[in-house]
Amino acid sequence: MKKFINDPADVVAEALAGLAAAHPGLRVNAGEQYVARADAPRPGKVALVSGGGSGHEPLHGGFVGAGMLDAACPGEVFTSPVPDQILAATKAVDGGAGVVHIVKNYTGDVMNFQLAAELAADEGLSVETVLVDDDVAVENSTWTAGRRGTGATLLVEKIAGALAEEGGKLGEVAAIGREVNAASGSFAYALTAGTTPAAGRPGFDLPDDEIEAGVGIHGEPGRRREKLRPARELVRSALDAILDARPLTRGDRALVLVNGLGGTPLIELYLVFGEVAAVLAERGVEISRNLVGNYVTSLDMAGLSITLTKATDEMIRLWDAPVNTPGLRWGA
Amino acid sequence: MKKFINDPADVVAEALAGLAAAHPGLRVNAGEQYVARADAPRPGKVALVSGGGSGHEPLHGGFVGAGMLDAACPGEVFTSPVPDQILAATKAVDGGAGVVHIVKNYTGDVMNFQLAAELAADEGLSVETVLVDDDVAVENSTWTAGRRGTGATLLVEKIAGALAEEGGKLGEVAAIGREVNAASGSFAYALTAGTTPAAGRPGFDLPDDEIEAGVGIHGEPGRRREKLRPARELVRSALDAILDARPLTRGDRALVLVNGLGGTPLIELYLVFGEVAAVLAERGVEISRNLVGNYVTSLDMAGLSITLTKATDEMIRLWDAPVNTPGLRWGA
Amino acid sequence: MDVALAITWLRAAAEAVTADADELTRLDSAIGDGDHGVNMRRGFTAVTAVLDATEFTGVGDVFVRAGTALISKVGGAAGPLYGSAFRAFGKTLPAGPEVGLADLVTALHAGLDAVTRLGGAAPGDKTLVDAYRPALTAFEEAVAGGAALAEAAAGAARAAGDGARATISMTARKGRASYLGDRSAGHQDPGATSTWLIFQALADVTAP
Amino acid sequence: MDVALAITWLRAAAEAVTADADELTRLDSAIGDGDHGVNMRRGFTAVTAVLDATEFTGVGDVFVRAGTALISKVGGAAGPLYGSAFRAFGKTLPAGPEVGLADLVTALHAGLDAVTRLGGAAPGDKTLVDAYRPALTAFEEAVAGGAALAEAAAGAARAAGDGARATISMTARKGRASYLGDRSAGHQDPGATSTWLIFQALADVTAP
Ligand SMILES: Nc1ncnc2c1ncn2[C@@H]1O[C@H](COP(=O)(O)OP(=O)(O)O)[C@@H](O)[C@H]1O
Ligand SMILES: Nc1ncnc2c1ncn2[C@@H]1O[C@H](COP(=O)(O)OP(=O)(O)O)[C@@H](O)[C@H]1O
Ligand SMILES: [Mg+2]
Ligand SMILES: [Mg+2]
Ligand SMILES: [Mg+2]
Ligand SMILES: [Mg+2]
Repeated sequence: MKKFINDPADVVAEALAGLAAAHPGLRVNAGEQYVARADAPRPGKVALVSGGGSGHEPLHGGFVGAGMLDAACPGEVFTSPVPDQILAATKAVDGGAGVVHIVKNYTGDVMNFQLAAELAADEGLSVETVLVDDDVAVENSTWTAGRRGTGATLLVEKIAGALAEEGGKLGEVAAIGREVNAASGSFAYALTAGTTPAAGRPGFDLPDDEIEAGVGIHGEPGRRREKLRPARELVRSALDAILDARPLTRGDRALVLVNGLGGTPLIELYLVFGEVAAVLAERGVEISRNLVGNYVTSLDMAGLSITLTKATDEMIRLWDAPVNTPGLRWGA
Repeated sequence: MKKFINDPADVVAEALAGLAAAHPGLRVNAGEQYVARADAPRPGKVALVSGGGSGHEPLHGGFVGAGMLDAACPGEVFTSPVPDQILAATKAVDGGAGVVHIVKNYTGDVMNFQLAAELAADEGLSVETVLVDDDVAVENSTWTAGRRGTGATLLVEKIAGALAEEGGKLGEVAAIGREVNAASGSFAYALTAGTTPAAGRPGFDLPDDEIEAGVGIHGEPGRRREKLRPARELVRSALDAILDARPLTRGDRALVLVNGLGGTPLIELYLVFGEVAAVLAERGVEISRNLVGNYVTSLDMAGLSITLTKATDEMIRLWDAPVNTPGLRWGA
Repeated sequence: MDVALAITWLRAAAEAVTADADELTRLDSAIGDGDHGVNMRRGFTAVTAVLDATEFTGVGDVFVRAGTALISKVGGAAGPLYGSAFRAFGKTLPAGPEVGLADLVTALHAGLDAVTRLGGAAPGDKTLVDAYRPALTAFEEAVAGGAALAEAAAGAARAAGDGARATISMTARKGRASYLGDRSAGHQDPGATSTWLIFQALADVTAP
Repeated sequence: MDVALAITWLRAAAEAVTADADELTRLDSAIGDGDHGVNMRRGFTAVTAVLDATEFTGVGDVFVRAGTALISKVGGAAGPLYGSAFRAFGKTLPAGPEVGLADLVTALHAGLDAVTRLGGAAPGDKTLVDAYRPALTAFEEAVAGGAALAEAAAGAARAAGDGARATISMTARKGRASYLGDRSAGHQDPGATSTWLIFQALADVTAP
């Protein structure tokens, strides 16, 4: 394993120290291990708290700031945060109008956030939870852990964050978050596995002509192993899978995220976005807004995910609202 | 080689198509192969044109927009653009106040931009050239190709771009660009080599416990091969090399860029920024502004560069000025 | 079981998950995200610290505090599951410095109920339940048959081991491994394996 | 040399750099950025297209147009250097459909001067100059000694090959390879190698 780190056990804490040094607009609580807006709590504003394992940067710490999250709780690498830190963050940013927890649908994340929400309720806080489960590669079923939360998390955080910033009420902010999630589908490919500092070697090995299709963001293998194909074909397969689960028809508008998983260069992401745009144009779907880059990553995994969200006027309006975070900034 | 591409020969053109589809604020001329602001030429404004091989994204195409470049000329991967496209871009964005070429110091880039500048002069345009050569890993000498242009290119483009946007004259814009370059030093490490689509395999092989120190951004090996060491030590060595060439003393202010080369996750870049901040704090150097992320990349190379620029009030003011490009945006 | 034995058991469990952390991580890399060993080691290191720093007067309290430490330090799926299991186990034990075999049976049921309530996994879903449940059954039957703690614990450890190995052929329906669909078959579940280690630790420290 | 031979030479050079493109890229990967083969192939493909599309009346014009195509299509260091060399070579030749051996010597000098003016490389800097210069010297001496074109070209090709191989031990002082410092020694320069291919192509098409 070759990484720019010191002791593997200190990676998360040291990266948080770097984040704090880089961004005066953030307040990093090293002891409780959370990242909050420096100006939190904001009285009367619904607060948004998210979190999850580290290794997905800029998610979530890089999305803390005006117009998006009030706090983020990074766990160890690929390990969901613990209830204590979620509770501490929730209390730190609660401005009296309630707190929305944005939780990616993984057993660990769900349970830890749930425990934290119960503890917060015990202390008299109002918490609403928005569960993100956009990954269409996983067959949904009440008898399994269900679909994973991946790229759509960014859209949920941005759009719900914008509504909270402009004064949305607790129920409204949670509702738009759920609406964005329900309107979103994602599909990802990996060319290589990432390496966690603790494990010290890639999560899986792939021959030089094979890829994993339907991967998540935790270095786990995907739904199936396939031969590498031209980007054009991979994009078509991914869009077929997404549109099967989340139909978009002629005249619909979409928010599109082409997201690198950490080890894929931007030139490839743009090439892929070009292919996505071509397919959606064929199908008569308009791309209202897009984002191309590394936003919801899986350490150094070479790979990418595509997320489509069926857009409403309100979503587009909130997408365009100012946001000022380390990882996403416009209008500010 | 595993990449999200179709035919290796089409990568640059297809990525440009994706860039065009993603950013309506850009005008991509596919035939002449350049990217320009959609609102160019802007009468009376000094225009900035840069370019270089592809594979360094978001540099340069991602830095076209208000407050930064007026046009960028992407060459083939790691191959400088040709005079024809530089000339076409120069003519397309000239608003009558002259054009500044920002050129990274590589033999190919220098010669192609020089030929283009001569052709532009023949057509009556005023062109000033700013050469960027910040990489302190290369010993400077008039008897060699001199130092490479790397991370400082972003700072030159941002700061000179801001001055041009607010009405700076041709000579002033070129002067501040040269001043930023002279005040900057960079040093880079690679953990792995990148793979160009055309070559199809990594530029070099490294054992699992060795790194290349003093690399550039074209996949070439560095000045020396070393054992991997903790990030803390690598940062100290890099800063020693930079500060030897570009001294910063107690009370000085610095702009700091911790730049990923494409395959290194953000969590490591932040960890490294934390180490840089610690060393500069020890030395009494204030970090006035910073940027942590993938900005001047080398395809999928796992590695990073550190750039320090000794800052003046004017540089900081221009750094803070609004910029609205795909790769860098604030205040807009 | 008295306070001292409870502590001895948890220390032995801590040693076991620490010694086998790499193996647990390797199992988790195959069908999960490669952190189970690190998670368990971090959690049981915290448990050990609590044991070092606390004077206990009741057996149940040992497990409640251990469970709280796991919840606070592990994260992931394992933290809440094991943490809640130990907390429920401890809370169900009668107050006082010593508990009997029947108390342990009841408490083991409470622990499993907590896991099921939180995680919703059924037997065969390829989770730690597939080691826990047979271990509990074996323990309960041994106690019903008049066995002493050492014998009951040895039977539980054997059953947990068999249960863990039986997960190899299962297709996961809960936890991260379920994302792999059919591809999860052929690999032993990491959580079932760590459950086995914990029951084995009890067998080891009670062995005559 | 007449127009037909000039065209035949350039087509043979195009074939040679295309056939050896992978090898040129491999050499450039070791001490540069791994694009020289691709660059030369792209450039000479453009040259071939120009040859296909154009009626030439003068020998010089063939090379001027080829050089222009190289400048427009290659990029990198090789584009301007080879492009300017071919343009200077062609411009120095006397107008008309046939040129003599002495004209070729003068034109080769002009080509080398263009390379030196643009790139500033001296012999020993580990660049294409280290193949071009000995080739020119050999050609000039052969012509002075009364040799015919075939013989002079064969000598030039041999000298270019020797020069290219001699770059192996050199430490680069120009171009990308100079960034490697001492580490550039031990590798053959890609540009010197492609220069050798071009001279070899002339030897091949003139061989009796
Ligand atoms: N719903 C569940 N019920 C019971 N056990 C579960 C459940 N989900 C996961 N597990 C157990 O947790 C183990 C994984 O733990 P760990 O790797 O620490 O957490 P994570 O999956 O969050 O990375 C699995 O091997 C499995 O035994
Ligand atoms: N200053 C120079 N003078 C002469 N030849 C040079 C000079 N710089 C580079 N070269 C030649 O160019 C070759 C590299 O060409 P190429 O790989 O196509 O361009 P780049 O170096 O821009 O990638 C080198 O092998 C060398 O022979
Ligand atoms: Mg985990
Ligand atoms: Mg090149
Ligand atoms: Mg795990
Ligand atoms: Mg090259």
